[in-house]
Amino acid sequence: MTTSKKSKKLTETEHKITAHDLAKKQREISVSEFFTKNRHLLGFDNPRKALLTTIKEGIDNSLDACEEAKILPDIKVRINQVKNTEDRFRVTIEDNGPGILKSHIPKIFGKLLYGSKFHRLKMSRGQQGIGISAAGMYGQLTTGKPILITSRISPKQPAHHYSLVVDTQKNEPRIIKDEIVDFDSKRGTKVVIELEARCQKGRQSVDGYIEQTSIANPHADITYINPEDKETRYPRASKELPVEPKEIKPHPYGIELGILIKMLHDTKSKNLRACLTNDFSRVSTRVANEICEKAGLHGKSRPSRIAVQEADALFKAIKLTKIMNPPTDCISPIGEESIIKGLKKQINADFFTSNTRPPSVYRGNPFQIEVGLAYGGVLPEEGLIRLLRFANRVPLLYQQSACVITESAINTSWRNYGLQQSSGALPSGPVLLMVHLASVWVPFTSESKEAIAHYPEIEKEVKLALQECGRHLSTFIKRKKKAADEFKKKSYIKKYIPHIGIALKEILDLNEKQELKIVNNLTDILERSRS
Amino acid sequence: MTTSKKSKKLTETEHKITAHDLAKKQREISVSEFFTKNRHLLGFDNPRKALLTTIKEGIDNSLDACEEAKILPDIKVRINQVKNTEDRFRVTIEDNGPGILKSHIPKIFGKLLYGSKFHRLKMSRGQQGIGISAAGMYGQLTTGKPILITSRISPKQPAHHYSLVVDTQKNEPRIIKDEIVDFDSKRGTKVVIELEARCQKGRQSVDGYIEQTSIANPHADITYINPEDKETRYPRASKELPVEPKEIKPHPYGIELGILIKMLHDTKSKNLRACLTNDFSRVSTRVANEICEKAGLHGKSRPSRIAVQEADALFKAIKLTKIMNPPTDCISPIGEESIIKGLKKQINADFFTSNTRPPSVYRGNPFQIEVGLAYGGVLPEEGLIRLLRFANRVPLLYQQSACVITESAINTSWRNYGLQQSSGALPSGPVLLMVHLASVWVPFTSESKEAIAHYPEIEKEVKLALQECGRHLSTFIKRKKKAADEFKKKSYIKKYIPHIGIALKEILDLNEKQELKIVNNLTDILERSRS
Amino acid sequence: MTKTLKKIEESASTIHNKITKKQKPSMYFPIRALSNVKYIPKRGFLELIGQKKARTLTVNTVKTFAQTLRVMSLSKELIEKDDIATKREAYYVSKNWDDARFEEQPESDTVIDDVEAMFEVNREQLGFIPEEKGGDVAGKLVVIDKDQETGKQLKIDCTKFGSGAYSIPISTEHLKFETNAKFVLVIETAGMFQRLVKHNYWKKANCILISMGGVPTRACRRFIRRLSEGKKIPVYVFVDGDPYGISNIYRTLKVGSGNAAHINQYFCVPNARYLGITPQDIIDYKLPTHPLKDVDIKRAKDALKNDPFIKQSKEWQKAINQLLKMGVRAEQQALAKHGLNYVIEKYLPQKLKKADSFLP
Amino acid sequence: MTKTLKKIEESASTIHNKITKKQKPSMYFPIRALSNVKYIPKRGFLELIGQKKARTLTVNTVKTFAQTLRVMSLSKELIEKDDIATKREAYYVSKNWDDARFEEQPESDTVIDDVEAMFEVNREQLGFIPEEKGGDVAGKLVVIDKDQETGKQLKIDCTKFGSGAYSIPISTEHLKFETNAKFVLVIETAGMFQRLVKHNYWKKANCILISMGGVPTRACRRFIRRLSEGKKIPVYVFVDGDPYGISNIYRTLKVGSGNAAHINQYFCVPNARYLGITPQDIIDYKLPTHPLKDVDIKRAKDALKNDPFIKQSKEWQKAINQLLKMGVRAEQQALAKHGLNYVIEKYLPQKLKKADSFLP
Repeated sequence: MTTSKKSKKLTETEHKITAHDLAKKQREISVSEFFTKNRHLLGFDNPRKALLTTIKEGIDNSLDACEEAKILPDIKVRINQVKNTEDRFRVTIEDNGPGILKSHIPKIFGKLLYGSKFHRLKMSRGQQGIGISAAGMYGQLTTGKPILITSRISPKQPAHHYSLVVDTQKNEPRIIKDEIVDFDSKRGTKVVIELEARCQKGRQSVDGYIEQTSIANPHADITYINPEDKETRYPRASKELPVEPKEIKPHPYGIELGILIKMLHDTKSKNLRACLTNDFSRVSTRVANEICEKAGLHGKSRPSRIAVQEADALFKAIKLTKIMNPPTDCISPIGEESIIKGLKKQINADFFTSNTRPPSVYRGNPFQIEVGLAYGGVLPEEGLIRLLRFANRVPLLYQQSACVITESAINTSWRNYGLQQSSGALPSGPVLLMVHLASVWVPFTSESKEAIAHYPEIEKEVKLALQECGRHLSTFIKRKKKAADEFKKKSYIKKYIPHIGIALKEILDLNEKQELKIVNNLTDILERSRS
Repeated sequence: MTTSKKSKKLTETEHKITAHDLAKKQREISVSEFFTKNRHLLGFDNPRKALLTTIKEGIDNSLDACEEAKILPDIKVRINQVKNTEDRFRVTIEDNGPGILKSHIPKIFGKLLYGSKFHRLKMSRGQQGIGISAAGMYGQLTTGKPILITSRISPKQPAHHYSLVVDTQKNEPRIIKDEIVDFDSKRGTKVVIELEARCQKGRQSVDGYIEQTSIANPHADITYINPEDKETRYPRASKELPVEPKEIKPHPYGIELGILIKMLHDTKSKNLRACLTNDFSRVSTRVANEICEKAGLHGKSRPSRIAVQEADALFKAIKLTKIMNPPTDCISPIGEESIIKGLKKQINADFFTSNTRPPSVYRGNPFQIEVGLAYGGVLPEEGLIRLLRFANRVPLLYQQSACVITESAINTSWRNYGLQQSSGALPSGPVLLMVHLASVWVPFTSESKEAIAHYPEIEKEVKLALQECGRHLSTFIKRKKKAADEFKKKSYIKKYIPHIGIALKEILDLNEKQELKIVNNLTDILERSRS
Repeated sequence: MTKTLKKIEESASTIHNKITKKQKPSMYFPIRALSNVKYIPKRGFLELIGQKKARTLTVNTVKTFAQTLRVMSLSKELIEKDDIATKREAYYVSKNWDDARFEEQPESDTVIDDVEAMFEVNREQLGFIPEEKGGDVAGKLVVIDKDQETGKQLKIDCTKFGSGAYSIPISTEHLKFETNAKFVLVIETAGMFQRLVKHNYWKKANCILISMGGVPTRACRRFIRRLSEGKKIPVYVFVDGDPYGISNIYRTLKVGSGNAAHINQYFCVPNARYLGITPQDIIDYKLPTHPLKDVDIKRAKDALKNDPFIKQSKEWQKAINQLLKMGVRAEQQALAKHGLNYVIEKYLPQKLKKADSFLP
Repeated sequence: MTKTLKKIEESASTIHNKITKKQKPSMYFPIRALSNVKYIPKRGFLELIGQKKARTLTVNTVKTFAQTLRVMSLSKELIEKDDIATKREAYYVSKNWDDARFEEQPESDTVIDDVEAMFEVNREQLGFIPEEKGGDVAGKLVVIDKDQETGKQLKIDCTKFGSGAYSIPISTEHLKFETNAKFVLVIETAGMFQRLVKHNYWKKANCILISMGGVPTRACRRFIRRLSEGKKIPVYVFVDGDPYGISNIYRTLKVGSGNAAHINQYFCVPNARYLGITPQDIIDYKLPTHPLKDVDIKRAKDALKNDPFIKQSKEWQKAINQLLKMGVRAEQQALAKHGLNYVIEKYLPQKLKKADSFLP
């Protein structure tokens, strides 16, 4: 070992930094700090996407709240450009929902990982309690401006207004303003966020997003006022509210060993059998006994006393026991009729069809697939079809190619249904396809919720629904082709029969009367056989 | 409005669910719960990847700790298959590092978002304080088994052993065992995690990962014992420890408005000018005055009294002021010499070259690009080149196509350097390319740290480094070709000159002496002019 | 010619009768596909087996039906006026047929092929001639033609063309021949033909030289067939030693082509024998070679497997297998390696001494 | 021929002298590219301008240098023996040259082209003949050839071939002509030629009919050139009315081709005039047309912009622009729409009355 360089070459005895030194630097990190640094994980990669994500989170919250309160949603979205800036916008989202209790407003909008939906197995748009507070945090980060919330829970009560920022170090709201204000509506919530953004046109734009939201939510009435002050109305197409999805307990098949241990530890049931029947879906006393037996455990054991080894046996026993699929009333599909209404409202096509699959299950989570299809009309003949993807009625705009819906659509043989398709690609033709996945737990590939992960069970259901719609489409195309053929045939007969007369006359030296008879006879023969 | 259906059609007065009902369901969500549900975000998408991520987090921690303590790392990685199972493995990672203080062990391994590196602007492998605890949590979730840690901070002290699980609801460690044990080494840490996993061969395998780690860390000695009990040693190629990167303060250009406001609020400095010079990199008193002047603020203002509007002016003023780039001693590159040592150790090639770019800056974050290139030898002639990507000396195995490094390599014109390349693809040929990004803050596209995001500044630096190596390669290839040409020319002269003799003899009826003279003269002429 | 005319009229008459009885008329065509072809050495050409397929008048067939009848009518006119029309001209004539006109020439070509197959005549007999000419003749042959106007007999002496040659007309049905040549030598390339003409090889060998210029045209094949059959004179074929020369050029000349089996009886030359280049020649004469390309290998294997003519000939099976094993091919001009006129002075005389052993 | 021989020997001698003086020898070639070509109407063909490029003997050129000299030596041998070799044969001859042999024929073709250009002779004068033949003749022409062996004169009367024709040999340098025909009618397609022959059109119109069968071969072009020049007889060209017929077939026949400018002086027919189909004919005769394809449009625009011959002719510029404006093309056989023999009975007689107005 040379030491000529006055350098970093060290012998083992030279080092001075010890575990004590290192330990001094250890600190807790708040989740807000984490997501501030990693905001691309939440869909705030760039100003364009940030705008869209903010609007998406706002609309999701409004729709969820209205539906839970059984109110037909009226939602107003407005984007204003901040004066004298190029890249700052003020986004306002206002609904006629149930409003939010004053005391809850700060945490809902000013704290990450706070919400009503995370701990429930129930279908909803938002799931994590991150979305809207993250949008507010992004606004605060890029413009320094607080998030403004005004909410009124009843015509009899005043409206409350809050101005909030997130204290990222603590992940807690800091209240800037808290006052009673006038509010135009009898009930509802209005959120204003100012943020650095870029507003652009096209399918991955705010217009596109709202249009697609309106297709998947025909019961909602949405008004959008863009930065140029142009108002677009997406009227309600159906007065039927979605069936309220029920909250369910976890299904044993979807539980991992670690979760099982935790549930045994936390349960309020006094014995194992009761824990199994009370805390899980579809576990009857008979099933619980069978599980216990297979695991070699006593049904009356105290759950919190089950050792890891025993939990493992229990876990294996569950896999070996036949248990009914979870109940599926926790899912609320759009429904075949409403899908068509939603599509018709926005697209002027020749043919519409839809298919809602029966609910199915992946990893113990119930889900349901729906497909809507529009064909012809204003849709362009050339190019690939347009594919709209939805998860719990929320449009997915990005990462199309990473999504199981896209892959399923590509792996369906559309040629069987009268569309052209190159291998490894979506089919081409005048088709708009919408695919909706409804589930208590949508397996996104990332928290920015842009693509659905590849579970074979989901792929299978999507394909079955696509195939069903494909068959309807194929029938329609065939019928259309047949009508065109009929017409062609009729004109064919008129066109070509005279030439048979001419040719036979020329070859056989016939007279004109004979020629006429040939033409008449042939017309008779073919007209008769035409069908 | 019809009411014939006994259905979900509702008038506005019918709803019963109020804001009060909704408010009851609001709850706080712990970060552990969040990541349990969203573990794909951390690289635990499937059993195969989970194994790799666990090993990666363990090795990263060991290397970081050794380097901070200025110890040449000796790391031992072992994978055992758990008896009577197909998909359970026990991963053991052991190092000769400084060890961890007993009191800190539980939080470091049993709490997410706890660590020493998050709040510092300093180059390191781990950054978020999530990795190893997430691995433990994944093990716990899939096998129910706790994470085992044994650590000793000095030969004079005993080794401590902990057995821990994460209480996900609280995001706090729960201690199962806490005891003093015998430990073979004088100093170091050993971590054991049992998890559901799949072990496979190939480039995205554990072997591949460790090999690449060894290339980028020639100062480390790594031993790997695979599930079949086969030991592979990756010996140390260099006894030089990486220069210790310095911790730096944030650079004003990289600060967002929200962060600026927060820093003004939290600063310990008494006035604005002091805050600017003390809390930021590269802000001298002169620069601070210039910023204050441009912002129309007084340098002596109390920082915490700066209103939002004024902070905005300050923010704009910073952008308008010329400020030196941040210091770059916070980055520790591998170095051109060590890169070649690392490559030579693992690959038997004909030619090696490397290039370490000077540090550069994106969004106020210093970074540095390094490229190593091996050519010929055992590398296959056919097919695309092999590209190894590293961030802070950590190999990136997945999502190659989403990474700025890959895009930069594709956008480099390799034909100029003697390789074949189809448009939109990596070049082909017997080349192994390694690209290393070192930075205080690596902008990954997701928390699973598989691809680096597209910043133009980074792409530019990668391309410059690739081009430099490309030029070296091109010189080598040309030299090789020239030698081959020389040889060819010499044999050319021997081959073809006699035919000039024959032809002239035939055409001009020469005799053999004349023919011989032609051949001799020509040989002379050409030999002379050959160079 | 009246035979063809009669066929057209009979066919039209049958159709007319059906229509008068208010029944759907039909036409019948042999199925034209390699699977419907056999080779009987005694008969000497690839010929059709199996049944015909009917085209009954329906809405879907009415257009083609009408066009077929109009083409039959055009053919009748051509025969009656002793005129000719190329397929391209026939296509243009149809432009006067209003809705029954052909939009593209492949459509009219198909209908002409149909009519040809339906009547089992070659299209020249229907008055339709091919677009392309091909085939030059020099040597010991007098072709007897007639002046179109005066009808006077014309004797064309193919020894009198110097370095030039007699060019075979598109239609050869009316030609007659006088010759006392010992054999006909049919040559693949124009260059080799020119060499043999330039050196008056026909005089030395007492033969007739015919240049095919690649795959022989219908006119060329018909000319050789009528000459060899009429004058009972053997035909020796001199082509490149490769799968193309063997299974495309020679096979087509000798037994006709697979997808035109309905007319092979007119366009085959059962007398033809294969002089060279044989795979054995490549070895015996140490010829420079090129490696067989993938397409060559595919062609050879195809011939071994699917060609009814090759399949029934053990000698050809052996020869082609030998070629495949050697993995190379040689052109007739490769003989130039031994001197430009080696072909005249050595190769041909040596080969002709053993004419009995020529490949069949 | 001795002229060419002398050139070869002089060139070899110059090289030998240089070598003797221990200097690097060089050869000089004209640059063969469209940019080095001009058209002077008075001279009548595309010809070379600008300087030559030297090939000096260096290590890099030694292989080609040696091969060029060996090809010159082969040419000398051919001329001395009054023999010929196709380019393919020459390639095979080189197989005896050990290391100097050509691996692929394109290499030897290039060297033959080089020698041709170096001496500014056509390759037929060097003893090398093209692979392909082409060109049939019928009508009022007697071709005078000689018997290769006896040297006796042979008179070939092209009125005596009935439906057949005289096939132009590959090399025509030695032919002589007797004729009192009023003009030569050069025809693009074999089908049209056969129609005119079948109906003895040459007798009615007192002319010589020549079929090119597409783009004319060198032999065919040289034959027409020598005939028209020797007998001072006008040449009328009858091709399809499309950019290919105009700028490939007709242009090549009349003024030669752009990339072989060094030999155009031998292979052009400055006397040629364009009879039809003209764009105006399409209108006047209501011909059925096809739309111009992209490749047609590109070809036409190219000709307008880059072709030295078209560029200097206002009439052609106008005609091609008219065609482009009409957006359609018509084939010579499109005349069949008005009846198969309309071309003989109406079109040709009408056009020939206004021969002065033919496009240049």
